[in-house]
Amino acid sequence: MIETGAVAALLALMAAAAVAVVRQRNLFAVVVIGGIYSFLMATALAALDAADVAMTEAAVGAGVSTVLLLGALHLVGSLEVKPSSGAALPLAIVLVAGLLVVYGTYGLPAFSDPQAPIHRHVAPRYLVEGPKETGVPNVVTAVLASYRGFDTLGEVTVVFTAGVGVIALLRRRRRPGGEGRP
Amino acid sequence: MIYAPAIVALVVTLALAMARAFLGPTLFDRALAANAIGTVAMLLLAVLEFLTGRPEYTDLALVYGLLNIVGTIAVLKFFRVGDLGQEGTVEEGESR
Amino acid sequence: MTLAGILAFGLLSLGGVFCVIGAVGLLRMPDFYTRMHAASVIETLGAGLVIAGLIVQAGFTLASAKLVILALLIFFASPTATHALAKVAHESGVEPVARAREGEEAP
Amino acid sequence: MRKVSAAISLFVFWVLLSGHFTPFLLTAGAVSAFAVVVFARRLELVDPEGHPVDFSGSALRYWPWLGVEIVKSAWDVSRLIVDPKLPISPTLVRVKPTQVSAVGRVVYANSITLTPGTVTVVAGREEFLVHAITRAGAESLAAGDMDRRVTRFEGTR
Repeated sequence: MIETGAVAALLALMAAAAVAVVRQRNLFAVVVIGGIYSFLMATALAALDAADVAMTEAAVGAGVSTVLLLGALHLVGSLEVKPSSGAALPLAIVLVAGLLVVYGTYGLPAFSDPQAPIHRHVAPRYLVEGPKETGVPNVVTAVLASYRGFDTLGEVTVVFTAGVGVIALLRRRRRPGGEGRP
Repeated sequence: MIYAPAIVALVVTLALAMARAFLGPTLFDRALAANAIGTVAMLLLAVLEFLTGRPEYTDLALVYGLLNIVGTIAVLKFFRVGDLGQEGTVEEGESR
Repeated sequence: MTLAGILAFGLLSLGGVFCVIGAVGLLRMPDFYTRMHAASVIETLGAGLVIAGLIVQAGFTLASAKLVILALLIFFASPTATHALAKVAHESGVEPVARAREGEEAP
Repeated sequence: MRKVSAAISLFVFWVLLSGHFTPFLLTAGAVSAFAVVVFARRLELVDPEGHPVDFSGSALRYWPWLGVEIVKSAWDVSRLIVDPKLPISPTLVRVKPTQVSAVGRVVYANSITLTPGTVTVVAGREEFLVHAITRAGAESLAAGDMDRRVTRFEGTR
């Protein structure tokens, strides 16, 4: 019960943070509040038993994207200009998209339903045979690094390339700016 | 329920610190509030993990702690180097 | 409830109380520098008591060892972050209300 | 020696985080710890500042005193916060550190910041600029008890 209450409170605080991000004109403040939002999101995910997603959200949402957004701010300046058109059309699009997503969740199996398709296909095999076949105690690690090793290697290559690309983009403007270090 | 008062208190702390993050007025007030929120989120996470009976997942809280520092230092370093138009050199005899 | 349970309950609740006090200070204090002192109440006594309570609850296990590492991380890293904040704020010209006299309301 | 102790600390940390004791995983941990030390050596990170193992003995004597100080001053600051009149008297004060080494000064500056009620704003080589929330806090810091203890901490390795 208390756990459900804590998750509900975290979701309410996240909604407040989202409103604050929309109303805030200073982009520095937006980045800081965005980091807060990610921390709250990660805590809520951990409370919902998704430890690996929580770790990713904390690392990517609060860590990497904060740094990347700050790098982007370096290029574009830190004050948001007033939008040239009204907010009605974007609001309508966001509302429709959100409602579609909510409608989509009705097609999902109930939360932690043991008869859900995802729990009846390969998952039991990973859970039962995984520790024996790979020697890795953590099932998620066993699946990612062993059963889907090549898949993960490809993913890591893509992420690494993206990271190098972003660094190259954000580094570039530094040099003509002055006697900047290489 | 030995965890209930602590969880309620930590959620209230989160809400109050978020009020400071929204009010500002300077960027530093927001960064300070964000830092406090990171610490409190970490504590809340640790307590929630004990509540749900998985105390060995405290590593997650460690990751939060590290990222909290990285985020704060990144914001400050950027503020110093980027906006003020100075390179982040360390003067002799100064702290970093 | 066992004796350890009561002790853990007391430490956790007391830690929560100090966290709330720190957050109230974060809202009440008049300027950035004084707010920093309020935040450090959260990061020292609040965090310390909550982690101590969890350690009592966990007993002598691997989880306690991780909690000790967590506490060490907080105690080493939080002054660094606070000092960085104070230094950059000072350099960018955030003025402290250091001239408030005793008994007089700070602006 | 410092590298060996760094590798052992890293390995212990790894084991604590993993919590599994099969031979394969222990070997993997040992290899990772060794590799990290090798890379850190190439990056010149294993130095007296990065891994100050020489101070372990004096740290054990200094930390309990610091812990008591933290609790006392955190209690004082909490009383200030809940007081309806908010009786604060923020003060900027300059203190002169008497430590010789950079590590000693860092320990002193961090101790000041870690104690609620006082924050090191500028940590220079000759003097620190400290913001204290009450004038009494600034005066007790200027009395120099903490400074003497950190200097003793630094001297007795």
